[in-house]
Amino acid sequence: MHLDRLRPALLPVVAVVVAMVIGALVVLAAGASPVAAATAIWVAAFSGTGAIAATLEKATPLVFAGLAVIVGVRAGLFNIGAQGQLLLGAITAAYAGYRLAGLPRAVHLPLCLAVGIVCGALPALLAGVLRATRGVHEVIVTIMLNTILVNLTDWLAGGPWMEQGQPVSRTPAIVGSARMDRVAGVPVGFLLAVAMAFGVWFVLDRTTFGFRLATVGANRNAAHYAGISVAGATVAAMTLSGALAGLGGAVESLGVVGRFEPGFNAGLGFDGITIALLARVSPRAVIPAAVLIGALRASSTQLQARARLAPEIVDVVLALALLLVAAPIILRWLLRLRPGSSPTEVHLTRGWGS
Amino acid sequence: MSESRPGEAGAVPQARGVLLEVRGLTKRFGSVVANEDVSLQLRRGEVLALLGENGAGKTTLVKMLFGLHRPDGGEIRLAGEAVRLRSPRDAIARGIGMVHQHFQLVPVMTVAENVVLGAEPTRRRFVDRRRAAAEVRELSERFGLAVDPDAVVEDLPIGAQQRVEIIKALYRGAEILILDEPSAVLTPEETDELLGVVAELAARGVGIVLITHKLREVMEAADRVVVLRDGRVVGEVAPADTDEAGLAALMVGRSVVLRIDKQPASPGEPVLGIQGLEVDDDRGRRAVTGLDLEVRAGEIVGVAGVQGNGQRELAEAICGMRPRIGGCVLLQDRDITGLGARAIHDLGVAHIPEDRDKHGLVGSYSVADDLVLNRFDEPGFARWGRRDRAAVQRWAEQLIAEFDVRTPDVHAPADSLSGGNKQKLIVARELSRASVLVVAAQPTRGVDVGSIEFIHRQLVAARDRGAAVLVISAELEELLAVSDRIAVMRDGRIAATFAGASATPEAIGLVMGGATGH
Amino acid sequence: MAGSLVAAFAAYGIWGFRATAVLGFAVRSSTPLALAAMCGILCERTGVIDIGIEGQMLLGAFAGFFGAAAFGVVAGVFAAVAVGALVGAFLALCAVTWRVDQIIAGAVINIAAAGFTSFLYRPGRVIGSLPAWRIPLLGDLPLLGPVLFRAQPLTYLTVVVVIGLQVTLVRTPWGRRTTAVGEHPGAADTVGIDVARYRYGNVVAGGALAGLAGALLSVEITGSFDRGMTAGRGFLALAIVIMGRWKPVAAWAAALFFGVLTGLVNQLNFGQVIDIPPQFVAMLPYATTIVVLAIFGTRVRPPAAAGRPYP
Amino acid sequence: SSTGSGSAEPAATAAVAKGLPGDCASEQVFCIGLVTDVGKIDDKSFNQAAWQGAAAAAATADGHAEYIETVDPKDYAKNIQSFLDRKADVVVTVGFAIGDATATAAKANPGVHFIGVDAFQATTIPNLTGLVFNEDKAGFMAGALAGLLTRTNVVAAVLGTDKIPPVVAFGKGWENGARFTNPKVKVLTTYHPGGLDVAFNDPTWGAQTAKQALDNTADVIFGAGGKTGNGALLEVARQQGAYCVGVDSDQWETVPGARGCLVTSAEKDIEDGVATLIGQIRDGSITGGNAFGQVGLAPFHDFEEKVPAAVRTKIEGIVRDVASGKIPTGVN
Ligand SMILES: Nc1ncnc2c1ncn2[C@@H]1O[C@H](COP(=O)(O)OP(=O)(O)OP(=O)(O)O)[C@@H](O)[C@H]1O
Ligand SMILES: Nc1ncnc2c1ncn2[C@@H]1O[C@H](COP(=O)(O)OP(=O)(O)OP(=O)(O)O)[C@@H](O)[C@H]1O
Ligand SMILES: [Mg+2]
Ligand SMILES: [Mg+2]
Repeated sequence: MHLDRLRPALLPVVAVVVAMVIGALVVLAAGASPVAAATAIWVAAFSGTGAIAATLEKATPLVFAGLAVIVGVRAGLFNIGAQGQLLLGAITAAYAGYRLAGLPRAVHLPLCLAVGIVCGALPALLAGVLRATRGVHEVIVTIMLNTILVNLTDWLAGGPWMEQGQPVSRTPAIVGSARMDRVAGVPVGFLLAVAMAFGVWFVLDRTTFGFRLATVGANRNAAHYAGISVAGATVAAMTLSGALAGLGGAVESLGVVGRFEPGFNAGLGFDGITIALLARVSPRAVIPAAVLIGALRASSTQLQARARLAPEIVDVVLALALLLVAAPIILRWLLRLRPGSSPTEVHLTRGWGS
Repeated sequence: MSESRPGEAGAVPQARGVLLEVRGLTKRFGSVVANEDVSLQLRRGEVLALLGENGAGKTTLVKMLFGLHRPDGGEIRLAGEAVRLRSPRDAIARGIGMVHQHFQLVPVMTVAENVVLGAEPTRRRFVDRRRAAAEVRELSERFGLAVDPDAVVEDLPIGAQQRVEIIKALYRGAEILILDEPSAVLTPEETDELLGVVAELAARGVGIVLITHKLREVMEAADRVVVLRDGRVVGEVAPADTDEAGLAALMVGRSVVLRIDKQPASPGEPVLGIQGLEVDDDRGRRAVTGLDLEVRAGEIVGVAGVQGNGQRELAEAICGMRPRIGGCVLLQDRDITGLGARAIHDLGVAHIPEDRDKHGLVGSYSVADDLVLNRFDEPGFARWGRRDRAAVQRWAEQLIAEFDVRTPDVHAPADSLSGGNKQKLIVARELSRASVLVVAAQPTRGVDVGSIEFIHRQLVAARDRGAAVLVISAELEELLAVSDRIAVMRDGRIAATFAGASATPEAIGLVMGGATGH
Repeated sequence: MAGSLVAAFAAYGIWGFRATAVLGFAVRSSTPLALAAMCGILCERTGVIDIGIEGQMLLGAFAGFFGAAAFGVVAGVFAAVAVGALVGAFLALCAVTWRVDQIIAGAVINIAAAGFTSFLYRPGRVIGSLPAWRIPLLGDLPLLGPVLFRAQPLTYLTVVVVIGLQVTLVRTPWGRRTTAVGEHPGAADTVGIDVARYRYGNVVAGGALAGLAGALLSVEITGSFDRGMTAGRGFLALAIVIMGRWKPVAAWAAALFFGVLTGLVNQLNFGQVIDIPPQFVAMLPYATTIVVLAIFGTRVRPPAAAGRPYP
Repeated sequence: SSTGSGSAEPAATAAVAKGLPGDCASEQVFCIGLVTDVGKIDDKSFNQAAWQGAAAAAATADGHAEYIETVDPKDYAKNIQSFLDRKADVVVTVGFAIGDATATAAKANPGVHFIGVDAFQATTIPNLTGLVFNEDKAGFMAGALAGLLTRTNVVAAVLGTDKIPPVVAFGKGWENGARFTNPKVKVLTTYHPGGLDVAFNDPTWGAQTAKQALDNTADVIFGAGGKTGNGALLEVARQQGAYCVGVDSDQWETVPGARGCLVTSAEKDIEDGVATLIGQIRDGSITGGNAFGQVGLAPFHDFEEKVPAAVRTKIEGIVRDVASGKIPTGVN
């Protein structure tokens, strides 16, 4: 009983360990030293408070992006647009962060976060409304919106919101009263991310609202029968998803970059999908999954400097870990486990959310 | 691709040999033993009825015969030879055909496409659609199974889908035909047609395994009856040597009252008042056309009618699942015409939906969650928006005991329950709370006789507590058993109403068939 | 169809070579999208969601380029197709045999493809690219000649693939069975169709097409390989599959629609007709797509079993 | 002048294998660390050119050089710091975006000299030299040539993104140059419609847009924008009778596939600039602030004969006058 409840949590850990072992073989094949690589990752990610803070900083937006994807998936929606929502949240929070200088910190910082949340939610809301009222698939709309928002934010950062007196596209620096610092070496943004993970977990798994979303995700017709508004749940899930992505962008601007610069958040939205899957769509599991990926990503400098390894090796390990988490059958075979002694496979997506 | 010819069944020699033999077959699902040491035989030209309570293991047994489940023990012998059926392909290749309890039709394809699927007639590598349609038409005429080859399956009423399933099996020229609850969704006339087809096939030498909960059909059609209980064979009889009560007793292990006795109704105030109701079906065609109906507190009104005459739309419109185009619906003098499903539910309307898998359940949810599917946020099960899972679990445990839902525990996913037990789960949810109105659409579809008795008692109990009860059923017998009044629906309105005492199957059937000429 | 032809010639009458330029761009830029979308259609129609198209294309482009560098352009195309098919086989293995969540399997392909091609890429190779084939007579037609009949081989092949796929999906036993497997694998199974075999076959074939789409980029269009050169086309293809409602010709039309819009954007930039920031011009095709969908709505219905393992 | 410019293969491999030794702190050991902008060291573009310059300088000085590729812009500071931790004597950073991180590091480490490629210095930090170029001049020279070469009086520019100032400078210079020599010319200019992550990395779009420009009767096409621009060059090379113009380095070397059309390249000699600045660091002659690198036109190579002699002489004069500032480019 105890073991059975433990194993699902253990699985990703085992998967990651095995992925790293295979990764070590790849490193060896590439003519580098696995020991040096391991040292590099360790040093880069966890040696000293600075390194740990850097890792957590990398993990922070990943947590938000992962949560954004999870909220959608629970309601049977696939939000591919976390990328765009995150960008919009990032630039609007940055704008509020430099434009509203003079406000007291207790007002300014929460206000900036709120701006990011709202602006991240807006495009997702549009996708949700189009899905709910016009039947337009959210995957199309969010893919289209990604490109639109990249361009919009590029234009803002190089146009009306550009920092004057210098040639490159970027907003002015966010003023001190809106910056998120570190508390005892831990980035505040990360603490916020952890709180959000627990919050999302509670909402999805423990509340009637979460039950509504899940019912719509699992069987729309039954949801209709049970008097749950399918349209309402669709819009709510997309909006919440976008709000989380927007908050992630805001935290990135306010806590890490210190302004908005185009190109600084490329790929984060897609990382969100990876994280959500690695965490088996469980909100709390997003934290360790994001820290793991954050640590791997934080190590690219040291991997090059210490092990002379191309940074792409991180992707290889990541892909392996993801695969092993998703397919316990491979692990079982690799580790010669008896059949039935490891948990069943994850299934989080229900097709195209219909 | 078209080597299998329709009607090959007719060529089967009339020898009375053993077609199929099963020895010691066992199948487990985790801790559930679905079949244990089952042995039986099927001969040429014989109709073998499989009888048993919900969850007794009938479907599991025939799925093994069709290669859909792999047995954990025992063997299957075909024409004296032990075989391993790894997939339906193996079974089909050996002349086994099956009509499934849950239809196995591709909704977006036409009837003809579904029938020939996997064995398409071709012309220059393309599917020969003309020939496919012609062959379907030929089979449908030969066996009196009316279907339109070019209709898209999802547009068909459920009875027609059933006929398509049978034609599918016939097209493949099965020597052994397995029918898993084929009549569960048919009207009495359709059932009679079906039994005619079964008899015809048997006469041509086909061996038939028939699973049904309707004892009348068993008495009428079966040559032999094998009874399963808890996965084991507990008896074998010939219908000639017993009667319906005897079969029921054998099946349930106790005697069953087939006709419930109830006090005469004492109707009170009108609870449900429907005036001039107009409702569209899924494809936007008017299905309910100016219907008037009244149901009073303390009475059970049955709605009879040939399927597709608007009964389903009526139920859904009353319960707020379908927009009402015209007319009005009054609940205790309150106009509920514009209200949604949840608001109507909260006014005390219980609804057993017709399609249990589509509307009634979330298959991936636990039994416990499905038992509160439409009341998950009521005060007892949630506070301040936070679900009280312990309370839900306690409630669920109480209900599965009370309504005899067979499941390992309340955490099991609803999908793992047998068909009848899913139905009981929904009945439990809907009849376990005080309601002013109960709308029950096909409440006992796929349910075993013991449970039918139980569900009927529950409906009567609801009436006796003062609820108005509207029962919509394709089973005339059921309506005759429980109703205080029977309204016959035709072309979207009530064509006639019979008081319980004056109602006879013949009189109702006449109105259903449209005595006024349609 | 006829309507668009009329519109095209009307445009040609008014704008001359500019119409040719825009439509030519539309046709050329739609081919890799259309081929990639064919991969998506094949996979999803058979019940397997493939979000790894981007990665499959990238690997196809990679294999195509280095195959061409080593053994010539034709060999390059075959190498791309083979690698695409191989990755398709991996996806099928994950989705069918291992029952891995299909979105995960696709994500793994994308991540691994990006890492792998970047890791192994070595600059400095040069290849020729596939020569254009001018179809006699047709190639001399006004407007249609330059737009359609002076293309390179893989572009013609794309047309054949799209139309062939449309016909086979609708008309052949294979197509009907594929549809059945994607809509209701249980129904297919119970009439003796080997669901796993169909899924393997179609996903491998789809992978081959994605590989071909990659070859189109590296061997036909640019004659070069660069890291990440697919630039999101695999994801755009996913949207095009849905816009085309899982039908080959309709998806191609969606890709063309997109191509026309993008070509118009270039043309507007060229002419400097309007003085608005390039970002806004760049948004045009995407925003138009959303608006069009919002107006006409697309109650799309995906293959019912897409994304679900069977049994 | 340098080691790597003869081949398209970067000189990277050998140098990285050697890497920085452990004793960079020593006076005798000369160590150069290079941090790329987001991208790869073999990008056939500014990262590669800067690295070749650093490697060449290291070879000349009998020193050592190593690079780190930046994967995430948020790692700029960290990547610079890793060389500081290893006591590098010179740190070269590539790209404008890394400029802030470079300036911060330079202020904190006065003992180390920094070179910021493409990073214009608004204020002077003594140990930080920005290696900058007048891209508008290079673009102008190339455009002037195009204006003389075009027979259709239509030329085109297929550009990366307008978010990167050097790209815009190249493009504007090209337009003005073409008009300078050919008042009748029509210049078609378009930027990639994507974000920064794809704008320089979409050769397919580059090729197809170049084809669209050709269909618009353009016959000289400027491809400026990393891989995207290279895609344009490759497309033009496959068409008969059109010219193309490369950017940054002499693309005769970096994009051999474009030799069929490549009449010249609008060069900014990063490689030589980096090598020269490192040489100045060695002999102590370096100053903070901005150092302007060489811009110009790459050799005509095989097009030597195809370009009429009159055009050649005219263009030589324009190149001279633009370089000296006698002809203004009209780009601020
Ligand atoms: N599948 C199950 N089988 C048996 N008991 C269960 C099951 N799921 C939940 N329970 C019961 O519910 C109790 C509460 O579960 P608990 O709060 O530990 O879940 P959890 O692990 O927090 O949930 P989650 O999966 O959402 O993280 C458990 O102690 C257990 O008794
Ligand atoms: N896939 C499954 N997983 C777990 N348990 C199952 C599964 N299929 C059937 N069972 C269990 O096996 C038992 C027999 O089920 P089966 O469907 O054979 O019953 P049945 O006799 O056909 O009942 P009904 O009359 O209700 O259709 C039931 O207890 C059911 O819960
Ligand atoms: Mg059954
Ligand atoms: Mg030194």
